[in-house]
Amino acid sequence: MQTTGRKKLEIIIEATVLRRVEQFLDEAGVRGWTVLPSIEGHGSHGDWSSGDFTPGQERRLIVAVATSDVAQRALDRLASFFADYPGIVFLSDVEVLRPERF
Amino acid sequence: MQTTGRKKLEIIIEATVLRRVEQFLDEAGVRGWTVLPSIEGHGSHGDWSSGDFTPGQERRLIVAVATSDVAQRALDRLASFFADYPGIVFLSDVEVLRPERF
Amino acid sequence: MQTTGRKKLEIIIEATVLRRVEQFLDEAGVRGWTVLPSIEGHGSHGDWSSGDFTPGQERRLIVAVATSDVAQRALDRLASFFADYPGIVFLSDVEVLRPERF
Amino acid sequence: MLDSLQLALTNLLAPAVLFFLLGFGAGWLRSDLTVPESAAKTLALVLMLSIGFKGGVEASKAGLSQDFASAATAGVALSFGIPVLGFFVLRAISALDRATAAATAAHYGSVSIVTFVAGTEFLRASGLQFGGYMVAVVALMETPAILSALLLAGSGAAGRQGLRGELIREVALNGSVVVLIGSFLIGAISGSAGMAKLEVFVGPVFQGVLVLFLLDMGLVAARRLKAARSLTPALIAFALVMPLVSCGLGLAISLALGLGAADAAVLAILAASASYIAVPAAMRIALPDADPGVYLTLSLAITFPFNLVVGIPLYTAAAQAMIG
Amino acid sequence: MLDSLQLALTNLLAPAVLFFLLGFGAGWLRSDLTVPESAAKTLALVLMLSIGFKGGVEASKAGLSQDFASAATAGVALSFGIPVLGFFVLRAISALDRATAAATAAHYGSVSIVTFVAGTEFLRASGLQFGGYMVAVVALMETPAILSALLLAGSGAAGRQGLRGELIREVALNGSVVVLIGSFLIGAISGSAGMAKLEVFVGPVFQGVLVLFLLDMGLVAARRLKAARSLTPALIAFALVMPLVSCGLGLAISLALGLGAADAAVLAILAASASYIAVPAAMRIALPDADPGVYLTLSLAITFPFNLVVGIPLYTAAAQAMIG
Amino acid sequence: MLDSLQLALTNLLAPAVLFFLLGFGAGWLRSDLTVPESAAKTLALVLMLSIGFKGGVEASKAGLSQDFASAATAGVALSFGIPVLGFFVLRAISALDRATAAATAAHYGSVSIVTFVAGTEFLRASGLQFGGYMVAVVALMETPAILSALLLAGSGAAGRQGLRGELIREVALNGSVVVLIGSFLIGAISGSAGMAKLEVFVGPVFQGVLVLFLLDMGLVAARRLKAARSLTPALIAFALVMPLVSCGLGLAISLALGLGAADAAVLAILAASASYIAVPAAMRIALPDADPGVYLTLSLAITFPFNLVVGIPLYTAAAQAMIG
Ligand SMILES: Nc1ncnc2c1ncn2[C@@H]1O[C@H](COP(=O)(O)O)[C@@H](O)[C@H]1O
Ligand SMILES: Nc1ncnc2c1ncn2[C@@H]1O[C@H](COP(=O)(O)O)[C@@H](O)[C@H]1O
Ligand SMILES: Nc1ncnc2c1ncn2[C@@H]1O[C@H](COP(=O)(O)O)[C@@H](O)[C@H]1O
Ligand code: NA
Ligand code: NA
Ligand code: NA
Repeated sequence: MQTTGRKKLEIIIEATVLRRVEQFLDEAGVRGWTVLPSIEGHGSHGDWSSGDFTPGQERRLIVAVATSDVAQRALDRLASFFADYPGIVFLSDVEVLRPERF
Repeated sequence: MQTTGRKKLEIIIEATVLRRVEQFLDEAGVRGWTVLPSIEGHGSHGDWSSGDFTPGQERRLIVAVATSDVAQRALDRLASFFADYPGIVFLSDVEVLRPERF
Repeated sequence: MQTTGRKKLEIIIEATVLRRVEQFLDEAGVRGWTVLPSIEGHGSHGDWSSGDFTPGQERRLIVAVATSDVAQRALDRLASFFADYPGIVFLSDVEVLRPERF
Repeated sequence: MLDSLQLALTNLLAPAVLFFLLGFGAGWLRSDLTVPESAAKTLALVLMLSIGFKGGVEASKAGLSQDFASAATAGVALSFGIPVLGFFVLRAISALDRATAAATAAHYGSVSIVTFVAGTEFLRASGLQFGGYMVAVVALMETPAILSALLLAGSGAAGRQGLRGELIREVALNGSVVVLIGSFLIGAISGSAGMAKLEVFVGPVFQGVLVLFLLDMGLVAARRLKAARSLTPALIAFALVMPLVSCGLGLAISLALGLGAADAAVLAILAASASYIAVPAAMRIALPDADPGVYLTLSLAITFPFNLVVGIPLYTAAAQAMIG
Repeated sequence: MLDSLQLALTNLLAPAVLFFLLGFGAGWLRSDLTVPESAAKTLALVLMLSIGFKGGVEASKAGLSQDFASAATAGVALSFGIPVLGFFVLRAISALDRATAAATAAHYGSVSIVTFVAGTEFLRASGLQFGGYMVAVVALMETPAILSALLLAGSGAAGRQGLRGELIREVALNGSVVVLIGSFLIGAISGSAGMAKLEVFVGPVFQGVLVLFLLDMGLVAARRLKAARSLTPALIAFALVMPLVSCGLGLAISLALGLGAADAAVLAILAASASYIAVPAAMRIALPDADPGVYLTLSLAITFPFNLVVGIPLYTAAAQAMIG
Repeated sequence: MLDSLQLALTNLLAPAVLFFLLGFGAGWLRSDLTVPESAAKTLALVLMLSIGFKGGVEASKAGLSQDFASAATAGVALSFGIPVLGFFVLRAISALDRATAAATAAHYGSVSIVTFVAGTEFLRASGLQFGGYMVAVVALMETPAILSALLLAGSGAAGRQGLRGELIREVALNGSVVVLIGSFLIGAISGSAGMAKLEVFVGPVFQGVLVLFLLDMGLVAARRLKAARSLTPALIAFALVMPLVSCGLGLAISLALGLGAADAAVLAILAASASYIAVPAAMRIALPDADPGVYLTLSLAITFPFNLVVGIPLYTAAAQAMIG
C-alpha cells in the first residue's frame, strides 16, 4: 500500500480551553482531529488527577494528522496561546493512506 | 539499552467494527495491540461525541507495534476495509526493547 | 515556529505498578508525563478488558516527552523492571516548542 | 377537549418533561453541564430493566390474552410498514441519498423507549390502564424496521466486509432488546415475590433515574440541533409530520384489531416515536454511508422533543376520541 | 452550651461525617480505594438536583417572602465582600502572587454545596426550621465572588485569547448553578405533584448518594493534602480562621437584616464554606496563572473538613446565641 | 429434603440469580450489552458499603459475643488453610507452574462478597437468622489467603522491584476491605440513628444494585469462559469440587467450635466462595508471572456461577443437616 508523509500534532491542554484550541486547528486548516481523555499527569505545576473535583483542570490529548504546512500554521497559533494558558504540543512524522484526506 | 526499529500503527475506527479490525490485525500477524477510548472528534463527516446516545459511533484508537512487514500487511487489508467503513490509519517509526516480542 | 528534537516515551503497564514506573521516570529526570486510560488489549498473555473485575490488570499508557539522554536513562531502568513485570515501552522522535521545558 | 388541554398541561408540568426542557435550555445556551457518558448508559440500562421487569410482573398477573396477540401483530406490522412509507416520502421531498433515506426511515419504524416511558406515565396520570404486555410489544417493534430498511437500501457493506455476525448481533441481540425482553421474562417468572424485592428500585428510584436521563437527553438534543448542518425545511417537516401519520396508522390498525383505547394510545405513541439508540447502532454497521447527521438529528433533536411535549397528550386524546 | 456539645457530638457521629472520615483515613494511608470519576460527577449532579428540587417545592408551599429578599441580599453582599477581605489578608500574611491570592479569595466568597447539605442535615437534626428559599440563596452566592476576584486580579488572559465566551459560560452557566436553579424552579412549578414522584429519590436515596460522595471527598481531600507542596503555616491558619470571620460577617448581616436564627445559621454556614467545584473551574479560564495547588488544597483539604466536623455545629451555636 | 429442593428452586427463581443468568446468556451469545466499567465499580462499592453498614448496625444491637469470636477464628483458619490444600491439589492434578497454582489457591481461600450477599439473601428467604458480625468475618477472611499464597510461592518480584508498599496496600488496605470494615464500624457507631437515614439505600435500593451487578457478572463470566484458553478438565473439576471440600471444612470447624446452623451455613458459603476482586489485584503485584487466564476463569466463570445457582442451597442444606 502506498503511503505518504504527513505530520501528527499531539496537544495536551486543559478541558476548559478545548473549544478554543479546536477553533485554532480549524482556522489553521486542520481537517480532522480526535480528542482522547487522560487520567492524571505530572509536570512543573505539580500533579493533577481526573478524580479531583475541578472539571476544567482535566487534560485532553488532541491528535491531529495534517500536512506539514497546516501543522506549522497551527503550531504558530498555539505558541502564542501557550503564553497565557498551560499546555504542551509535539509534532512527529507519520505516513498515511489516501493523503488527499489530510 | 539497545533498541530496535519497529513500526507503530495507529488506527481510529468506530467501536462497532473494532472486532473486525482486530481480526485483520491478527490475520496480518500483529502479535499485540492496545485499544484506547476517545471522547470526541471532528472530520469531513462532521462532529461526534461519546456523550451521544449512539453506541457504535464512538471512536476507538488502536495502537499496535509490529515489524515493518507485518504493519504493511495490516495496512493493505485495512485499505480495502476503509473503502466501505470510515476510519483512518497512520504509521510511524518507533524503537523498542526486546524486538523479538513484536 | 522554531521546533527542537526530543524523544517521546510511550509505556504500557498495568495500573497496579503505575506509581512505581512514575517513580522511575522521576528518578531518571523526566520532568512531565501524562497518563491515558485504555479499554482492552491483546498480547502474548491473551486478552484483557477494563470491564473485567480485576482492578490491577487494566493497562495505562504513559506518554512522556524528554531529552534523548533522559529517555535513555528511563529506558535502562524500565528494562530491568520489565524482567519481573509485564509491560512494553517504545520510543519515537518528536519536535517540541520551548525545548527548555523538557 | 378542555379535559385534554388540562391533561396536556399536566404533562408539560411533569418533572420529567421539565428536566428535559432544563437540559435543552442548558445545551442550547452552551452551559458546560454534562451527564457523564457512563452514567447516561447506566441510566438507560436501569430504565429498560425497570420497565421490562414491571411489564413482566403485570403480564404474569394478567396471563396471556388475545389482546397481547393483537397488539403484537399490530406493532410488528407498523414497525415493518412505517419505514417503507417513510422511505418513499423522504426520497420524494428531499435530496437524501438512498442509504440515508432508508436509515432515517428505519428510525421512525422502530421505537423510543423513553417516549414509551413518558407516554405510560402520562396514561397513568390520565387514569388509563393499558396491558403489561405492551412492554413486550415495545421489544418486538425495535427490530423489524431495521430489516425493512436493509431491503430498501440493498445494503452490501456488511456482507462484503464479513460483518454479518456483528450485524445480526446489533439487530437481534442488541443490548436494549436483550435487557427489555430478559427483564420482562424475569418479571414474569419471579412475579410478585420478585416484585417485593425490586418494588422501590423499579418504582420511586426509577422516577429519579428518569429525570436524570431526560436532563441528559435535553442536553444532547440541543447540542445536536445546534451542530446540525444538513437540516432542510423539508426534513424538519418530515420529523414533525411523520409521527402524526404513524400515530394515525397505529390507531387505524388498533381499531381494526379491536384493541382498547389505552392499548391503542400506547401503540400510537410507539408508532409515532423514533429510535435513537438501537437503530443508529445497527445503521453504522449495515449502512455506513448513511449520514448520522441526518437521522440522529431528526429522531433525537426534533421528533423526540415534539413527542414528549406535544405528541403524547395529542395521541392519547386521539385514541380516546376514536376508540374510548 | 452542654446542649451544643451534645449536638456537636451527634454531628460527628452522623454517617455522612463518618464516611468522610473513612475516606480521609483511606486516602491518607494510600489505600487503593477509589470512587470512579464519572460516578463522583453523577453523585454531585444528584445532590444538586435533589436540594434544588426540594428547596423549590418548599418555597412554592411557603410563597415568596420578605425573608427571602433579606437572605438573598445578605448572601450576595457576602459573596461580593468576603473575597475583598480575603484578598488583602492573603497578600498581607503570605507571599502569594496577585492572581493566586485573588483566586483563593474567590473560593471563600463562594459556597460549597456539600457543606450546605451537611449543614441543613445538622439543622434538621437540631430541630431548626429554615426557609426553602435558602437553596436559591446558595445559587445566588456562587458567582459574585468570582466577579470580585476578577476585579482584584485585573485578569487579562481570557480577554487576550478570546475566551470571554467560555468565561461567561463558566461564571453564569456553569453546571452546578444551572442544575441548582433549574431544579429549584422545577420544584417550585411542579410542587407537591412533582414531589409525590421524586420523594424517595430526593429523600432516602439522596442520603445514600451523600455518604458515597463524602467518602470520595475524604479520599480526594486526603490525597490533596499529602501532595500539597506550597502550604505554609500562614496559609493553613487562613483556611481555619477565615471561615470563622466569614461566619461572623454572616451573622452580623443577618442580625442587621432581621433574619431568624435558622436562616442566619444557614447564611453563616454558607459564608464560612469555600467552593471547590464552580470557582476552580472559572479560575482555570480567568486566572490560568493562579496556582490550583494553593486554592484547591486550602478549600477542599483544610476548610471543608474543618467546617464539616467542627464548623457546622459551632456556627449554629453562634447563630442561636446571637439571634435565637 | 423436599423442603431443600423447594428452597433451591426458590433460589433459582430469585431476580438476582435470574439476572445473572440473563447476563451470562447475553455474554455467551456475544450480545453487545455492557454495563459501563465505572458503573460496575460503583455498584460493587455500594454493595460493600451496604452490607458493611447493615452488619455493623446489627452487630451494635447484639453486642459482642462469643459466637463472633468463634466465627472469626474459624474464618481466619479457613482462609489460611484452604490455599495450602488447594495448592497441593492443583500441583498434583495439573501442570500449573508454582506461581499460578499458588495464586489460584489464594482465590479459593479468600471470599467472594457477592456470593456472601446472595447467600444471606437465601438464608433470609429460608428463615435462618445469622449474626450481623458475619460481615466482619467476611472482611477478616479476605486477606489471610493471600499471605498463605505468598509463602507457598516464595514470591520475590515485589521485593526485588521495591513494590513492598504497593503490596501491603493491596493486601491490608485494598478498597473492598477498607469499605467493608469502615462501613461496619460506621454502622456500629451510628447504630439505629444512622440506619434511620440509610435504611432505604442499604435495603431496597441495594436490591436493585445487586441485580445490576449480577447482570454484569453474568456478562463478564460468560465472556471470560468463551475466551478461556488454558482450561483443562482437571482444572474445571477443581473449580467445581474445591468449593464442596471447603464447605465441608467450614462445617467441620463450625461444629467443632459450636456455631449455630445459620452462622455455620454462612461460614460454609464463605469457605466455598472464591475471590475475584481483591485477590487478583494483589496477585498482579505479588506474583506477576501467575496466569490470570487461569485464576480468573476458574474463580469468576466456573466457581461463582456454580455457587450462586447450586452451591448456596446445597451448603445451607448441609449445614442444617449437620447442625440444625
Ligand atoms: N514532558 C511531558 N510529557 C508529557 N506530558 C507532559 C509533559 N509535561 C507536562 N505534561 C502534561 O501537562 C501537564 C501540565 O504540565 P506543567 O504545566 O508542566 O505542570 C502535566 O500535568 C502533564 O499532564
Ligand atoms: N486528520 C485527522 N486526525 C485525527 N483524527 C481524525 C482525522 N480525520 C478524521 N479523524 C477522526 O475520524 C473521525 C471521522 O472522520 P471523517 O470520516 O473525516 O468525519 C473524526 O471525527 C475524527 O475522530
Ligand atoms: N505490540 C503491541 N502493541 C501495542 N500494545 C501491546 C503490544 N503487545 C502487547 N501490548 C499490550 O500489552 C498487554 C500485555 O501484553 P502481553 O504481555 O504480550 O500479553 C497487551 O494486552 C496489550 O495491551
Ligand atoms: Na415508531
Ligand atoms: Na463562602
Ligand atoms: Na473461600
